[in-house]
Amino acid sequence: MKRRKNNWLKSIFSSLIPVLLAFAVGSILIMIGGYSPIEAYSSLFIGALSNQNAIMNTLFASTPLILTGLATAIAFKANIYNMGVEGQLYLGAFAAAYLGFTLQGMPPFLHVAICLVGGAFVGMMFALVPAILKAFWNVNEMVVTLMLNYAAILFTTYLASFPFKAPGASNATTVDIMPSAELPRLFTGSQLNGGFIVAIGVFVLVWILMKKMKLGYEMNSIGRNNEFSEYVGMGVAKKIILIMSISGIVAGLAGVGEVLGTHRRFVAEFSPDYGWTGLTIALLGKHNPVGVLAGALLFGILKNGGSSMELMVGVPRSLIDVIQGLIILFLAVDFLNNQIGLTTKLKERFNRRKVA
Amino acid sequence: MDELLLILHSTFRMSTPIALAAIGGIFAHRAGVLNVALEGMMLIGAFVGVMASFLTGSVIIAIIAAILSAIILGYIFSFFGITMKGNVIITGLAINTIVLGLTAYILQIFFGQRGVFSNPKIVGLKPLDIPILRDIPIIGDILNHHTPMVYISLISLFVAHFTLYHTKLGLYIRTVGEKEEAAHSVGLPVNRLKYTAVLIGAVLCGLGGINIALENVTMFVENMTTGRGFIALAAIFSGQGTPIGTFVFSFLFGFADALQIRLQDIDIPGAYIQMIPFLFIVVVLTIVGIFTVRGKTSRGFKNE
Amino acid sequence: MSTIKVVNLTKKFGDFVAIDGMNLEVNKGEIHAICGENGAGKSTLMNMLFGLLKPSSGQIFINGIEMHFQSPKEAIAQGIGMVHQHFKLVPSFTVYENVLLGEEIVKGFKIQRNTEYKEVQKTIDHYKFDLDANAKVQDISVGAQQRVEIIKMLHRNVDILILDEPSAVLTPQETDELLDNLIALKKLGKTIIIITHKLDEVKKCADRITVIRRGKYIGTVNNEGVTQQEIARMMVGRDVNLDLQKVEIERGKPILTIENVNAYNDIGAQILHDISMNVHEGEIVGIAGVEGNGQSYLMNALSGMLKIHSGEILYQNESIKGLNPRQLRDKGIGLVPEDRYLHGLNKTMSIKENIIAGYHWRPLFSKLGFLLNKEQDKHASKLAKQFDIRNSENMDIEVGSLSGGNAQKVVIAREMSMDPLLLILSQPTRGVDIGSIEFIHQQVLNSRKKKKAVIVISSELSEIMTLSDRIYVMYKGRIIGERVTKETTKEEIGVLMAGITGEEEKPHEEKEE
Amino acid sequence: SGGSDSSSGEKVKIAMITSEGGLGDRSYNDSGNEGLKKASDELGAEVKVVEPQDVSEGEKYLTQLAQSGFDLVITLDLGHEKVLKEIAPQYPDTQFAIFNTVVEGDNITSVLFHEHEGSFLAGALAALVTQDESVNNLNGEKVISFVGGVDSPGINKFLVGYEEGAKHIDPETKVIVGYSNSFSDPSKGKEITLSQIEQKADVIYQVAGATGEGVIDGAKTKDVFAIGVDSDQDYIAEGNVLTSVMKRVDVAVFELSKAAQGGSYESIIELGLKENGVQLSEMKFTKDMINPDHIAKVEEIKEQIINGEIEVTDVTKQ
Ligand SMILES: Nc1ncnc2c1ncn2[C@@H]1O[C@H](COP(=O)(O)OP(=O)(O)OP(=O)(O)O)[C@@H](O)[C@H]1O
Ligand SMILES: Nc1ncnc2c1ncn2[C@@H]1O[C@H](COP(=O)(O)OP(=O)(O)OP(=O)(O)O)[C@@H](O)[C@H]1O
Ligand SMILES: [Mg+2]
Ligand SMILES: [Mg+2]
Repeated sequence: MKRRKNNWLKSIFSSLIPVLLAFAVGSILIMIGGYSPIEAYSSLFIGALSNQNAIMNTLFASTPLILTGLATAIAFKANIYNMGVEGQLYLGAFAAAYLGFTLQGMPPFLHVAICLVGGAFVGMMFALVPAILKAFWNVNEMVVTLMLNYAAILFTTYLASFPFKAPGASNATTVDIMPSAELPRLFTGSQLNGGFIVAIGVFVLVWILMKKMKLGYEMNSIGRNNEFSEYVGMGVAKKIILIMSISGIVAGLAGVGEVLGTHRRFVAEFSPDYGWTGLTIALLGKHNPVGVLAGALLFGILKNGGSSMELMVGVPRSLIDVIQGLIILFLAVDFLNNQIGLTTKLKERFNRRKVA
Repeated sequence: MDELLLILHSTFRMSTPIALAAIGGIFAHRAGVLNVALEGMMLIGAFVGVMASFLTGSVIIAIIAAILSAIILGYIFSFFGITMKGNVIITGLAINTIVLGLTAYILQIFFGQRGVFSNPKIVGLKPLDIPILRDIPIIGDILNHHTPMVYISLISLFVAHFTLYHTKLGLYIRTVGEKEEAAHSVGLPVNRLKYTAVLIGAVLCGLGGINIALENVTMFVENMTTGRGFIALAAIFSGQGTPIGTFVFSFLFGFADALQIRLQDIDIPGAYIQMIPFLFIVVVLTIVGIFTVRGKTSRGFKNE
Repeated sequence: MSTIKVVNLTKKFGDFVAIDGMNLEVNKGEIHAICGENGAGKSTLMNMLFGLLKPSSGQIFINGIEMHFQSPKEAIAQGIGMVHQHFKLVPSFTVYENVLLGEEIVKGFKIQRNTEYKEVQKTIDHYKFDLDANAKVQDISVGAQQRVEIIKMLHRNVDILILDEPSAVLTPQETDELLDNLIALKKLGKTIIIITHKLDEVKKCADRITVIRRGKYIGTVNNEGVTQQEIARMMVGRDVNLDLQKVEIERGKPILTIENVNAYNDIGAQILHDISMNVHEGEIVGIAGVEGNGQSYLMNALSGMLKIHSGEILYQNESIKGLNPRQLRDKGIGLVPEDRYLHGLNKTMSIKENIIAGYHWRPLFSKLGFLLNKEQDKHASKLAKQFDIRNSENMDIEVGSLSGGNAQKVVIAREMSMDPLLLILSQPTRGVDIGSIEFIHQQVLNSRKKKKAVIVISSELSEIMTLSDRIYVMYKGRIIGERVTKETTKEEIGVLMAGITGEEEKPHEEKEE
Repeated sequence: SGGSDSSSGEKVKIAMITSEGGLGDRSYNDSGNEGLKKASDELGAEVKVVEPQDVSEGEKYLTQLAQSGFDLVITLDLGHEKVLKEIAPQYPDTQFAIFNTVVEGDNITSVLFHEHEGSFLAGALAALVTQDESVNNLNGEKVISFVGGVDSPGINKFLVGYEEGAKHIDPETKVIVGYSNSFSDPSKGKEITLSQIEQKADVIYQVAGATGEGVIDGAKTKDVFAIGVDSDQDYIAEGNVLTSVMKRVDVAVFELSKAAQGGSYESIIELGLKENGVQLSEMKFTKDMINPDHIAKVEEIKEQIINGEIEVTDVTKQ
């Protein structure tokens, strides 16, 4: 019991240190730009966490990241490099929008459900392409998913620009989805919507899958030793297809959430690299669903707080990017363990020199 | 025929930044370090190259500065990813984000510019007219009249191949990547080798940045590398980490892109044409995969 | 003066004390054997001497000077070389590249491949090892890889040579040659430390023997005047029965029949030629052969990992050709693969997770896609006790941190726990201590008693002779002889293993692999 | 319609939200920023420019700016139309303005530009000039081209006007079209341009943000003409930018600012050739290079568009 508490403290500390270090480096840059670091950082926290609305907006900003983070984590856990979450998200989003504006006269609950299923299905189908190529012909999934992202973005932009463009719109968007397909707002004054509930639901399911289910066990095993897993009969090729499908479903749902909850129509190139951020989050969270959830919340804070930094203090967007990058960079390192390792190493070297 | 020559000429131009970054990236790849910071290294090279050229008016200084800046980035990447044992993918992605923001930020606070920095004072590199090459039919048409980095990318292919397979450094880098314990057990400086591998990549990425910002055009634009670092990464994986294979894939991508540009006038939706380079790579890899797997008699996948 | 002196050396892994106040002295120019059970800490001790691990406390003296090795590089500089239990070779490199790693011959910047090849081949020939310096390590057998490791150190002319279980994968003849080589090296003034579980080897070459148990120093004895039984008792702390008694069992109906099986590798070379054999209920069939004569391929073919080109495999009169590993397991076939850490275990997963792998889909362990954690725990604890897996109080530790013998017990426990009708074991006791060998052999004999069919593939002739009722001998991808154990001798099988049938067949000349 | 309620004496507060791409595009957003600066200088307004990370942040930015007491909140991102419609009624004391799309509401001004009209003039001029072998490296062939950032209605609005203008002069004029698929890739822009020049195009109209810088560079390399967009880009390569299709976002922003200070807001402002909201640049560097008849002809067409004799298609209206 005592030990657990210690670990808990330790993990808090080990994520606090990098954030503080990043803030320290960031303050130098902020000062160079002629702003006050204290003002900047306090506006970040005020904007992200100071009141109910701020918190709700932070959760709103986290919503797509929870899903893209989980989608990536599922694949990475099995050592499958699904870098195509971005593309899967776009196709899922478009499918949801299409179902959202074509189906009419539906009861709201059913309509939303259909859009969710449709978007998830399309995300899955798209993830199946690299999965099948990998399973049958051992084609590198990382390259294929990277390439297909571009194709997916081009394709959905085309759809929104031409065949499905909203009449009269001067940018590439479709018409609005039916009100029955919208994921409702949860609170007034914040953009937080039903998409968050979906994300939390998916989180719970993924947690159960990874921690409690047979497939989770197999994912773990395949991720650590492919050949062993094949030898004990896990049928790695089939599992790759299955795992990628699940990853695609979750990625697709990320897109659906954005369409049904945030934009309420399909907007070409709406995602500010949710897929890539999800990848970072999955790695920071060590492919662990709880870690992903924590990472997504952190990024939500950074995004929501970052806008406040701009709105309230006028810190330029580019600097906010730098600070976010710094935080990620420092978080990549397991400080507590390495820090100790580093000091002992230095001590040893020092001692050795004294002896010599 | 003429059209084909033009496409091939253009292919060299378009594949050069990718090839430079990819060939540079091979070393880290072979040392077992997944370097997703190629993108950031190219971008910093482009930025610093333009700044140095603007401030000093010297291309040589610009090239040196670009390389140095990429090396510094390489050190940061290596320090966090290798010495501090951070996750290298996160480290790389973080570095890309930082470079993107930092270049824009510096431009804004020191030069009062946003987005684009172009100025007549920026000196670029011009295409070369090479005497003998010029007169060889076909080959001359394709290979003459390129900017220096195009030739450097070709030279780097041979140098990389030689280094990787015929020198100690290359052998050690491959050892570290394939079996770190083996390197450790004979006392090879594992970390130093990884650093070196990353830094070689940084040098070539710096040159790639020069190619993008001081040869193709003479200006800096925020995020002007637009994912070429990732295409380079894809080329490395597709070429299975061999210099020749990697170059071939960089070239194929450049070719498909050059072709795509010329096909845009055909009357089918532009999006489909623009997908060509990306789908082309997938198709090529699939064909390669089908042929490789055909004779396979053992079940399952090898561990990576 | 002692060349190596270790004083009060301690190594902790977290809370676990792997080496506990160890003292050891090795004299210059002697062969010093280190004996101990699996997990006693032999490798850990040697890794500290070689600079791969840093001691938690205590001192190491080399030629009287205290050392603080930070890396193997510094140990090598002091003339210490080590041949590791787990190979440290680069698979895609050639033999000569591996041997010369770190000491390449260059002209300008260019590595002189030809010169390197010739030089290494010369060393190989000098020590009369069966190795092609030009072969890629990934293409040669495990035994050959071990030889590369030894050559690698011999080539470096080290003064102190540490060998961690060098003979585990060598053939008897190769082992004899190795031991002769070690004695010759000793005469040249080199100091040799050898870790081995084979007490006959210890008797043959060592001057002095140090025994350690559970990280503690037990004692050092002179080879002269000590018997194998005595060493074994020091190691285990009890008497060890090295000769197992086999009860007579009436053999039953055939369980597995293999008919004219042929197979090819990925690059199209034939690796199995016309293999025919069978095994019956209550019978143990041994497959003898020098490492690298197709036994591994046969094992792969039987485990569903290798595609069979032609021929038939019948299990209970039903074809199992082309079935995948899962289907085989569901039919009641237990598989203990040769490579423990590649196919047998998932090093970075826990004992608990490893011990259900391959059976985790059974209703016993999972329901509706969910794993039954409690059942899994119960099962794991039961097996840990039953199979005497040390460290069994904690089922959540990584299998990779277990010693070789205990890791092997995890595999054996897993495969036997499901009471397979047919059990196929490949090199079941490689690198396993005598106490565990005794135990594993006993388990195999118990299966036979329960009228199960067992196939044992082993390059350890004594193991084959102890366990089998019938023996097939493999040579260059073929079965070149079949004998009933009771009616043959070790010598006869040894001759067959060398490819000499003495009958109408000539030794097979063609070179494969 | 509603007026400003900033009482005299207090500074009027104006905020502007950029569209994606943000400041530094040397065209749309920068032009808006010019107008804002002018408002600050000449009207003494307190101004603020913000750059959201993505379109989903629109709601947060609009809300917070309105809450922070800005009298006028301008968004240049037409992706905000939907949220603006919902938010504006909640802050009746704030005036909102959106560009390039129409959003109805009591306190919303929609600003529309007739870019297609300006593009029509550019197309006409290009078609006239391309046949003229006497300037630069131009060939006599009737081939001109277009480089767009992405293949989308917003961009094609320019393209279609351009094509119509060219065909109006000579139906045989061929317009080669290319898309760079990125707004920040000058290398690619240049490569596309070179390829189009190889296909005999010698006047290239770019609507591709920073990618367009590469287009201009390409035209300069081969000594043919590029046409700039949004702001006056003629200076980027003197003598090689034939003209620029200027969209006076600055004028519109300044006009809105004036209204904020005391005037009254209109609900829709349409800015076309007639209003000088869209115009060709003065062609400082190229005017003397080309036949004055061409310029006269373009002038004539401009009048025809203004008085409705020529109607230019706006593809976004389809
Ligand atoms: N080329 C380099 N430039 C800068 N710093 C370096 C370079 N090479 C190594 N370092 C730093 O020095 C440290 C020690 O390097 P060294 O080469 O001795 O590592 P090593 O021998 O692999 O260490 P060990 O094997 O003990 O882990 C590295 O961890 C790194 O931080
Ligand atoms: N890296 C490690 N982390 C934790 N425990 C370890 C580690 N390495 C070894 N151990 C433990 O230390 C003990 C000694 O291991 P070691 O490998 O030295 O045994 P050994 O005597 O060489 O056994 P074997 O004969 O099986 O090779 C074992 O209990 C093992 O589980
Ligand atoms: Mg050992
Ligand atoms: Mg012309």
